[in-house]
Amino acid sequence: MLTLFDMGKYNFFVWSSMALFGLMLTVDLISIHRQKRSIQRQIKSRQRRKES
Amino acid sequence: MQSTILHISRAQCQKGGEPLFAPIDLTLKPGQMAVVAGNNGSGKTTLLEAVACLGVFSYGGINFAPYDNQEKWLLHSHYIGHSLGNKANLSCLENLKFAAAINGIKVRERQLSETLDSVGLRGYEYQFASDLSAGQKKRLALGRLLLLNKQFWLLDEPFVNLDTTGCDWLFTCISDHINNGGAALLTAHDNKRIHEKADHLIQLERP
Amino acid sequence: MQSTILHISRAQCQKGGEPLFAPIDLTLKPGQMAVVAGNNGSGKTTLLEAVACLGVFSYGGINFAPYDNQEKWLLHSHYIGHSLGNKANLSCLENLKFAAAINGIKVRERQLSETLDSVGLRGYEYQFASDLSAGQKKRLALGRLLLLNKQFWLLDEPFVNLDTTGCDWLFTCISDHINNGGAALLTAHDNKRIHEKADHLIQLERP
Amino acid sequence: MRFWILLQRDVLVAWRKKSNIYQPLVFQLLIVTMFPLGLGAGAQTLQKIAPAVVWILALISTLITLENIFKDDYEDGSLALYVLSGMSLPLAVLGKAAAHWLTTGLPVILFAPVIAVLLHLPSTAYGVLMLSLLIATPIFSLLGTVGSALIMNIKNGGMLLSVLIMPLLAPVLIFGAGAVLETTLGNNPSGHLSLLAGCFVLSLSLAPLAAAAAIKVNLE
Amino acid sequence: MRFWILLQRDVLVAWRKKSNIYQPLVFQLLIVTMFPLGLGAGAQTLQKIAPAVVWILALISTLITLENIFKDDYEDGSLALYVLSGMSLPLAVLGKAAAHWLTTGLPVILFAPVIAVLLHLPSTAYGVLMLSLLIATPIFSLLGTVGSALIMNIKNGGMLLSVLIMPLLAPVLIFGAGAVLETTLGNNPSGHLSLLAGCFVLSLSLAPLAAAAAIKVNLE
Amino acid sequence: MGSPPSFYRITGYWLKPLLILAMLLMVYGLVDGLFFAPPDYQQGDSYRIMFVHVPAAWMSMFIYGIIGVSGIIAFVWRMKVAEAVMMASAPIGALFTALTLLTGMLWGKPMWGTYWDWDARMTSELILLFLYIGVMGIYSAYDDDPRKAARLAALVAIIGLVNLPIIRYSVVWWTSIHQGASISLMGGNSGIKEWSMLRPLLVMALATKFYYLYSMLHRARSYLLRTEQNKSWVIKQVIED
Ligand code: HEM
Ligand SMILES: Nc1ncnc2c1ncn2[C@@H]1O[C@H](COP(=O)(O)OP(=O)(O)OP(=O)(O)O)[C@@H](O)[C@H]1O
Ligand SMILES: Nc1ncnc2c1ncn2[C@@H]1O[C@H](COP(=O)(O)OP(=O)(O)OP(=O)(O)O)[C@@H](O)[C@H]1O
Ligand SMILES: [Mg+2]
Ligand SMILES: [Mg+2]
Repeated sequence: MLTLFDMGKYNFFVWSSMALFGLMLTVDLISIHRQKRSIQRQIKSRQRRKES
Repeated sequence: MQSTILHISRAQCQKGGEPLFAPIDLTLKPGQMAVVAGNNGSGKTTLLEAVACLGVFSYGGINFAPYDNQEKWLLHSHYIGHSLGNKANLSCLENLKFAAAINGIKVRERQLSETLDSVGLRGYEYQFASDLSAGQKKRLALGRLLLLNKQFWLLDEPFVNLDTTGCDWLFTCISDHINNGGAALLTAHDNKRIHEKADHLIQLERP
Repeated sequence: MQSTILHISRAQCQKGGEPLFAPIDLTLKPGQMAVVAGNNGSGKTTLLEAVACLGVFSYGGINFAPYDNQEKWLLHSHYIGHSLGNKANLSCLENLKFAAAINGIKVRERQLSETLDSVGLRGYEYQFASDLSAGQKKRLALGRLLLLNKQFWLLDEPFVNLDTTGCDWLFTCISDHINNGGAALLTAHDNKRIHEKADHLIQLERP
Repeated sequence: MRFWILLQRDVLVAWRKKSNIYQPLVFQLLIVTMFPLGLGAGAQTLQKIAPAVVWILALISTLITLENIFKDDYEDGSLALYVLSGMSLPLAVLGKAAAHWLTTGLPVILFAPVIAVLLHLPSTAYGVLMLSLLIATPIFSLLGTVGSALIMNIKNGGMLLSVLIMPLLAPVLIFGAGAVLETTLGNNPSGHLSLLAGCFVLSLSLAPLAAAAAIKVNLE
Repeated sequence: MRFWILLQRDVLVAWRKKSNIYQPLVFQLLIVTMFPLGLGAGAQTLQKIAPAVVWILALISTLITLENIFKDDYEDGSLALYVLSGMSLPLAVLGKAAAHWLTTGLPVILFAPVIAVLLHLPSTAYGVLMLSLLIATPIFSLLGTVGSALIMNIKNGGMLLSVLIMPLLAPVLIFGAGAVLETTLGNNPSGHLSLLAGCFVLSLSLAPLAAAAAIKVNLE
Repeated sequence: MGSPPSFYRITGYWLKPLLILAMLLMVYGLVDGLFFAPPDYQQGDSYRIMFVHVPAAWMSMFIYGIIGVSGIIAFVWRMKVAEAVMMASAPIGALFTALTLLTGMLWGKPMWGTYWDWDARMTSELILLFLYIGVMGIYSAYDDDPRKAARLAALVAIIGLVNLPIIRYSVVWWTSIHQGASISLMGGNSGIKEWSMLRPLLVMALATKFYYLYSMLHRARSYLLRTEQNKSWVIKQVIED
């Protein structure tokens, strides 16, 4: 199993690249959803204020 | 030129995505004066800037009767708003001279100092605009109106900061302008005289 | 504190090396109001700033009866001038909160929004000060007066930009302050009511 | 012509505060003295980096002045005055750019030999240095109007301005500093210089339009 | 404590416009790219000038932000508010300096390794680079308050500011860049670093007083 | 598609499939690239960085192209959907650019012993990052007025589009003059002839495209909700969700 993940002396570089890639995707996904949720919350609260 | 008419039809402005006031209509002919009234924050400044082509209408709009394009309107109107348009490190004389030149108007030195006299800035010809008092700055900006001699005056709270004689002077000045076939659209809080004199009163109300 | 008295004696200010006005005298006791009058450019703003310790007298000076030092005077007075002291990219609430905190006054959130209510800015709690209209900015600055509750109010043209209800409100507000043992030194062009109410009228004249 | 009026006035305004004119130069001087301090002296290295440093300094010191091309006018309301006067906006932009060049670019060019001496630039390269700056500084001013128009109504826009126009200036820097470098190496700089001239023509034709568009949008 | 209040508010104001925080970094990045572009690509020279350039960049990019420490407050009248509140002015200055350091100096320190990589600084020197910046950036902020207080009511005072405080910062630069240079040469940088610390102590004790005096004079 | 409500409605159906497709392809591409593709005879295993680096590099340029084109549409015809696409693409493009730079640096260390070298591609990629930052910076500076912000950002994007070829050309020319043959390690895909190496690369390229579409549409929808928040369709939408 371990040998499968072994990239010779390039372990660090290869795996940190992959980690960066993954990190980027996660950051992007999280920011997408945070953005969406905050906008929906904003619109809803505004709607409530208008109705009251 | 004498027949330019300003039509505002069902106009609305917005800030922060929400309309500020209920749609308004106005037809302003030469020889007339209109006052825009409303509480603080009701959108008077926003409206005036849109009329002066420094802003946009979110709904409805304006047109200028014989002309169809904005450039011509700009040639016939002058707007003085909260920021006065004086250059801080030019003298009063230079400020006026530049304003005339940029508007393509030829003036002689004598005419400039006469204008300064009539706005009460005699003796301040060579003082920098930054060293004037609040009321004097206002007077300098109003001097442009006299100099440029446009037909439509768009004035946002022109009486603010002026002293009593200054207010009287400005009032006569506007009246004269109206009587000579000019037109004015202005805002002024708490100024009985001008409200009585106005041909149109536009009250801005919540939409 | 109740007995603080402001003495201005033979005071003169200068700009550009020349004295602006003939020496003035004033004794302002708690429960009194003084109005500084004069034409545009007569030196009202300069005088008020000197009294607020934001400027200097070229001749004569002020003292604050029981205290001999300026710090104590600062603790008992608040000045609102042409530049209002609102931070553009803080919200109204934050602006007030900061003003209270910097003056060492503890306030609760409720008190802040009550202040905003009473200056007519309900609903603008979270709007940035830069997005307010001219009159709303003024109201926000005036809100500080209510919050800080100092004895001496130094106000440079406080009525400017306020609408009619705003002027009424400010007038009552100042009257109440006077009646409760406060004192005010202010300038206001063309405002009959306040001139009539004033205990002292300081007319600035050419020296 | 209104172009001249605007030019004249802006030069006058700058002249009133002469510090606006000499401070970019003093700024250059200061940074130049920092280099030997930071490098721990060594005439050899200094000479090698001289073409680049002279050029980068000229760039930075103009970059810092760009912010105010329109900002001042916007804040005190005189920009509204131009627009209301109905004058052609691209022409107004040209006037502003010309005034900026006269009050910033020109002094920088005239001052360049001083900086060059301090950095031990070979004297054979002085001519090309001046020439390349003469072509390039108007480009700075022209592109600067675009950047300045974009950021005029935001507080502390100076940094954003640099970000916006640095990509535009990168080619100018490459060709300009390249021309000087080539000369110090004894090669012919005319290729670089003509590319620089190309950049000038391009920015002269496009920058006023872009800046005018930005002003229009900003005043709406 | 009012010091905290001021600090807190300033950080909040800066945070509201996050661009204030990241733009100095981008600015550094920009100038860093200018060097190879101007030098004509040759890693050899780049490495030699790296200690100086990293340091000068940190200096310039903070220098540019100094102008507004007091200017904004002066213009919108909030400076008068501090004075009128009767709070101790030197303390207020310290609060402003601390806020400035948090929003400018700290990001610059954290970003320094990136710049160092781009300039091929030997990795042995990274630690000392960060350490020297950690001692020096508070000095920038402290001296900056003095300069900013002096020029707060001048339009376009940025350049004048640089002229005023550059002489004050020259020793800081010499010791700071010196420490990094020594490390790259394999020597012990502790002498330079302790001199730097001396500068810090000196400016911490004197700068607030000087700035407070300047504010007093300016408001009169 | 041109009007915000229908754009919002139609793209609503696409999101899930796009995300699933992108994820599947990504997993397949990475597993294939990391474990099944043979090591390079010159670079050993380090070349596997390519499977993220190259797709990211392609995306960084592709997205700027989209930003430029939608910028033109937004500026000239004032189309709201184009504005949304432009502003939604910018952060993703910046992310991919940053990723290209970082993975390139991580590749550079084992290959040439240094994280960074100023060669044409890297320099122009760095400048591309500045372009992205400029577009986003100008937009966020005008956060109080989204329409104006978008129009100015569109202007910046268009200027960048004109500028990009000039930068590219000048930077390439600059290195070709001074560097000679010193560094040509990023020697194009001429080195990759084997299908087993090419396959994961192409799959990853496809996966990033799909991911971009997903992320962009999602952001564009949020953008439209925010800028149109007073319109009745938005209120209806939000209450439905
Ligand atoms: C920070 C450093 C780097 C940056 C910014 C960078 C940037 C780029 C860019 C923009 C591309 C797309 C170019 C195009 O399609 O025209 C690219 C492709 C590529 N890069 Fe890099 N790169 C870096 C480091 C490296 C290193 C160290 C290697 C290998 C040793 C490498 C190998 C490649 C390969 C094989 C391609 C695909 C070639 C092609 O499509 O023509 N890169 N890189
Ligand atoms: N960016 C913004 N976001 C939200 N609301 C805003 C924004 N900018 C301005 N406003 C609001 O728009 C309104 C318009 O103000 P405007 O300056 O037109 O008022 P005004 O009638 O001139 O008031 P005053 O009498 O005080 O001068 C104000 O209520 C203000 O709070
Ligand atoms: N640097 C200066 N040099 C010479 N004169 C100056 C300078 N600065 C201001 N002044 C003059 O000093 C006077 C003081 O103005 P100040 O602002 O105190 O007037 P004010 O009474 O408040 O007027 P207003 O009613 O217009 O507000 C003005 O006449 C102004 O022209
Ligand atoms: Mg108004
Ligand atoms: Mg006054």
